[in-house]
Amino acid sequence: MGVEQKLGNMGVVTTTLESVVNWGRTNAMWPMLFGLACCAIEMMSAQSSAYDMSRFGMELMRASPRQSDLMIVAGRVSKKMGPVLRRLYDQMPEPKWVLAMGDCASCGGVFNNYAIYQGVDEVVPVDVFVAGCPPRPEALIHGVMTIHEKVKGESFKQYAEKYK
Amino acid sequence: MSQIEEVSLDKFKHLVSERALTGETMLLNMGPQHPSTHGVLRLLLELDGEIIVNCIPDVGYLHTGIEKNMEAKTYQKAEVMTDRLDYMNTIGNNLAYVMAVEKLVDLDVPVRAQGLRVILTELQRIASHLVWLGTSGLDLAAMSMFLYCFREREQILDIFELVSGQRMMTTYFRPGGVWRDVPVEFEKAVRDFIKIFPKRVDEYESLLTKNPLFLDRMLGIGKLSKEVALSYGVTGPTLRASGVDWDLRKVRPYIGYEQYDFNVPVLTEGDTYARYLVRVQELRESMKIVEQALNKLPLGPVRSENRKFVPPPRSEIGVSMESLIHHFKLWTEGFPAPKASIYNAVESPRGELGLLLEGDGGPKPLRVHLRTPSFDNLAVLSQIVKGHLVADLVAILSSIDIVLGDIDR
Amino acid sequence: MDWTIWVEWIVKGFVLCLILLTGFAYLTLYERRALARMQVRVGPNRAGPQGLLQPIADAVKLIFKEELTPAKVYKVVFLLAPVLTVVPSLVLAAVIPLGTSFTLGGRVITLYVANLNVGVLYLTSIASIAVYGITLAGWSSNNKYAMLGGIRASAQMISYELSLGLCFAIAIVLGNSMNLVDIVNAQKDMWFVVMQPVGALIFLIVTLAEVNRAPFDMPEAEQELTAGFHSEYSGMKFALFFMAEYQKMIVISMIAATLFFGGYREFWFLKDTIFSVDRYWFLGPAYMLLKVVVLLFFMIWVRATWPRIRYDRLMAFGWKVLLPLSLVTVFITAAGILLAQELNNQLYYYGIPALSIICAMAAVALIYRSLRRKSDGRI
Amino acid sequence: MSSELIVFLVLSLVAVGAGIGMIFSRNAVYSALFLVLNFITVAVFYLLLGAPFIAMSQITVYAGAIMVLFLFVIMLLGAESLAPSGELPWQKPLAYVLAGILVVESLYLVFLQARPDMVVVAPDAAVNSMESLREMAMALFNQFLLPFEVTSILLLVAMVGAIVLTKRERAGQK
Amino acid sequence: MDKKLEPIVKAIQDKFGAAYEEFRDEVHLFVNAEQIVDALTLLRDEQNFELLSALTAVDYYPQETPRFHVVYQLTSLAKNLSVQIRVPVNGSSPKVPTATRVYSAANWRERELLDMFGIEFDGHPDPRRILSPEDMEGHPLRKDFPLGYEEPQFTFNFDEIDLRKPYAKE
Amino acid sequence: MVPVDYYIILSAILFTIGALGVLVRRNPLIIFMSIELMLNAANLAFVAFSRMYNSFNGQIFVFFVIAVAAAEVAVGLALIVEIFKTKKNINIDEMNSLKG
Repeated sequence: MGVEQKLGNMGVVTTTLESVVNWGRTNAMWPMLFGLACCAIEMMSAQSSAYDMSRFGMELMRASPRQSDLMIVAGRVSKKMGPVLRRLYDQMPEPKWVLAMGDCASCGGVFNNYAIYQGVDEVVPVDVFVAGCPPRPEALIHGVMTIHEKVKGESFKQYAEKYK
Repeated sequence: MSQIEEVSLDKFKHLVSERALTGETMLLNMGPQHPSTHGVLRLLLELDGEIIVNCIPDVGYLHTGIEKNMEAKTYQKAEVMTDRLDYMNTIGNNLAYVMAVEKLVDLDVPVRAQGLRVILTELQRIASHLVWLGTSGLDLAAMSMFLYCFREREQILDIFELVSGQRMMTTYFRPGGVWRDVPVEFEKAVRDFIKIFPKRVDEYESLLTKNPLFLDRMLGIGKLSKEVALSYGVTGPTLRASGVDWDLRKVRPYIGYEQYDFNVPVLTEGDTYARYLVRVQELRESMKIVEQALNKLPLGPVRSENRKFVPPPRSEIGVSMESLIHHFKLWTEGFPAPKASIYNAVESPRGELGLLLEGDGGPKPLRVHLRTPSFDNLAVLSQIVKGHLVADLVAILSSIDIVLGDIDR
Repeated sequence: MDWTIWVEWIVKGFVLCLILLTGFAYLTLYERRALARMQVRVGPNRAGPQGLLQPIADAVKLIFKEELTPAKVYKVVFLLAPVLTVVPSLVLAAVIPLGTSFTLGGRVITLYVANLNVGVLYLTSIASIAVYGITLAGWSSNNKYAMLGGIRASAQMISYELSLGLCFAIAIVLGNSMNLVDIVNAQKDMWFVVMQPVGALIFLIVTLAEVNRAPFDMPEAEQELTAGFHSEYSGMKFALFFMAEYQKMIVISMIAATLFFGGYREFWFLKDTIFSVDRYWFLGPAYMLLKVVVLLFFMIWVRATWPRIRYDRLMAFGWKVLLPLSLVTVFITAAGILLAQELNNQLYYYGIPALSIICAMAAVALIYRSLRRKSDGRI
Repeated sequence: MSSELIVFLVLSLVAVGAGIGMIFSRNAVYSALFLVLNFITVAVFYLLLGAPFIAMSQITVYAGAIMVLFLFVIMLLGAESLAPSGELPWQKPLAYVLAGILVVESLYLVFLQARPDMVVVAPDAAVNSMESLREMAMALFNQFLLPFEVTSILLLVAMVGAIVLTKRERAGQK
Repeated sequence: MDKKLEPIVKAIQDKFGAAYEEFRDEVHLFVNAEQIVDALTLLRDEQNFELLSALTAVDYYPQETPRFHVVYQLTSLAKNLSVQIRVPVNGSSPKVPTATRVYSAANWRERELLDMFGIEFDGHPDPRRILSPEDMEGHPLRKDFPLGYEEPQFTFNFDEIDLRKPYAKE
Repeated sequence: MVPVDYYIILSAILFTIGALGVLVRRNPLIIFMSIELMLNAANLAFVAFSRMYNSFNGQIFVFFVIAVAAAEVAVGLALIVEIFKTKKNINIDEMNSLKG
């Protein structure tokens, strides 16, 4: 994030560059393989021929957090998994986004009990929640599109302030 | 990714060999987030070069507290939990649960409902095996396999959606029958599937079964003997690949499996290739069952008429006071079940899915225990991977077809 | 020395780098689209018309991504490794002739950067040092998976280099020169792939291993080692690895085309027609491009269909099958040429492909036999 | 000063620097990398001396095979840095003294026999042609055929030796 | 009861003085904790019950003696029979000898019971928690362990819960 | 226009560095590398002489040296790996007994 921070600090806000960068980020958002439970199967369905996330340049599921931009938390996060999830999130380089896929990741879903985090936003900051148990692949793609919208509205200045 | 790099040896001291303590062998942490552990399984590997000396599975990263949660719900409402148990086999889990409830309260099920249950359960078995085939192809880097399998699975999910409105978590089976009758398009959808699927299976086989690289990865890897398998409680295709002819659908027929003509594929070698072949043959056998069941499917009610346990149809509620009361009672309070315990097992795609259901006389179960097949199937992993390479571990793990939701519950 | 030579070199080198860089970018798109078609999908089509801007989007994203340098790495080597991987892949292309020559302002400009008399040796030597980047990346990351990836890479490349060298030897013997331009011109009458199909096949297999492509993608075997040697790399550093891999694919396809598929030359049966490169110089690069695209398609096709070979099998395959087979083919080729020349009988030339194909079939039969023995009579 | 001399001086500085770096690096991997650098500069010297074949062999064999093997072994054994041992404390100063004597002696000998008239010019086209390679090959396979064959046997013996040394009996697994 | 099962039940009853219960054709035998390993060994070796289908426990809290039943569900593949053995265990320091040496499957199942119910198994080779995090306190499936219900966030109570919800920071 | 003497001097310096490395380092791998450096220095001298006398013999010698070095490394590294496996240590000071 070095470049942006400097640009932001200098007050040089080049909108064109910003929009190009944001366009690049939305079109090459590599998701991290983070399947946990049922939703992971629907996430795989979203990758498959019928829905084909690769259209958005998202077929490169990275196994390493170091190379991924988007963490799709697909499924329930147990108390044992929470620290691992956080650690993976910390290993991802900026800028990064988190999509909580499904009810369990969003709010605990039907599992309102001792074992499950009531929403993954207790562990990592979440950008978009996708409802459904599990959400249909279309819903997931809609969630991704929503993140794209969000990314398109971001400016260097915000980043510079965020990571100061 | 190995996220928890610092493996503290103290906890595992008694499980690794002495060489690990001197640093001669390497401890490698695989998971809980790793592309080929099929979910959140963590494997602690003790490696000599790339040869596995010891493999210590660490489960529980998906522990959901389903059993505890089910105790807090009434018999009807607890059913949704079973869907999320083994998420590849949602309908099969429903089946195990509703059968257990029916057995506990002694409820009979109409014939048409039984037929529908058979069709959907077998379709679910096919879908589950397709996910297995696809992901195990992916594990061996045959990535096209994955996409082809998911293409067919999509078709099955469409059928599920047609009958229940949901793709995966259908909760379509209810104690005393099924939720409602299937729509008219159902038959055509299933027939379409029956028509194309056998050809597709041939296609898969032509990609893998005789492929020399695939054979090389599969043959003689991860041999599991009959005795070890039984001692570890391994069931399902994994057990049948080791030469034990044990399929609950055949030996203790339920929901009318005795009426259908199908074979139980049994192989004796017990290696990954045998497990692969058994499952691929099961795809074809399940197809046969679906076809027969569809041909035999009678007309008639799909829910039991016993109003003490089964809510009346919507249309009656507006007309009959009694129905309204039943409906109200059932959905607010639930139905009481006797103070007794039953154990009911069905054959899931992964093995014996048993359900120990104990009632305490009230509307909520005292104890629900889910005897999930993956749990025991995974336990045997540390026995069969010894002496193999890391790459083989991936093949073996995919060949025993575990689902973490099934293990951690 | 004439300063214009320097200018020419610099311009040519620059153009070559440019070709490789854009080639790399669009190869990623080509691969993604082709794979998608084979897997009944669509592939990237949102960034720009038909997804044509997808590589640019990837690049922009990676440039503006945070560069993480994990705490425990060996910093200098960690930074050096991506560079060490990219440079050989760029430098390799310097000796490959992309066409004949054309005249510009009275000056004959040849379509290669350098014409070394030891061109083939140059290729082997640069290919042999290409492994450093990957090995060092694996080591310096201080991560067990990366380390295993690095170790696998070095072992794999050392093993397959021998067969690669022997395939080069086949081309040298057939072309009677170590100069790549001479080798290409020697294929005017007949491509070497016809003379020595087994040699070409071995070469193609070995190159798959050399560029770590499926089914030989051991160093990054995703399902076993997560991301292998580049597990800890992010942003541009990762992009450099990515770039190196794809550039190596392009370059190695160029080499394969040069050594066995007539290089920039036309099909041998078109040699005196209007389609000959001797007639129009610009056909040379066009033929080269065509051949490279076809060879790349072969690599992508293999990736879409074949499962990954196991690591120890890969080594065994290299040492026990490919090496003996390539030795035998070298011997057959040399013997055939010698006999044909000494006895002045052209028939011996026909013996070269025939005998080598028989040997290759014997090797395949042996592989199947070992599989059958392992299968307890199941196949 | 001609351009070649400048190239020579720069490269020789790099070579000597790499050599010194090699023996004084704490980390064995860095040592190996310095040695690779040294080998590559020496390969450039060979090119300057008009021996492209030797230069390429140097890179292929030394940099591409031998040093990769070294790296491989260092990584495999995890022998990047070993603790220094306290034995023989007088050895190091003595080594420096001896090395100084050696370098002085050899320089003295070179200057004693100095022949500034013998210069190496840039390799001309004739040396760089296919013909020179052919001649060398003829020499190698005619005049030096016996040493050549002996070398091949030596390599074979080394190969067998390496396999025998590292082969382990592994129970069960083949 | 299945005809084939009768002699087996008889043998167990005679040898271990087991109580016997039947519900919907399912046979439950009650065996003392000390004798369970012998009973399992006998069933496996002499009566072909090769498969330990399930091993679990039931908590009858607040009843204290016995508070738990440890349930062994056995299946005979050769005879196609099932039988359930129950071992009553008291609430204070529940202990049962391990069945690991009879059925390897018992290893993980007993770890699960240790984790979920706090029932200890004497002589277990690897007594660690299996499903819960290592640092967890209590045993979730005991009836006195709270479910851990958290109030769901709706529009009307959003702000109130929002204040105490432990959101993650960047 | 580089005098051959310069190459010889460079060769001598490199050789001395190699020799020094053998003497001062305790890690057998580095000692081994130093030996390679010495061989290399000798090769440089050979090629320089070959150029000086316009004869291929020097180059052919270098060719043989390279081949022998490869053989030496293969066996030497195999030995080091074996020693490490049995002794868990490759410090040269501790390899003072013939017993394994």
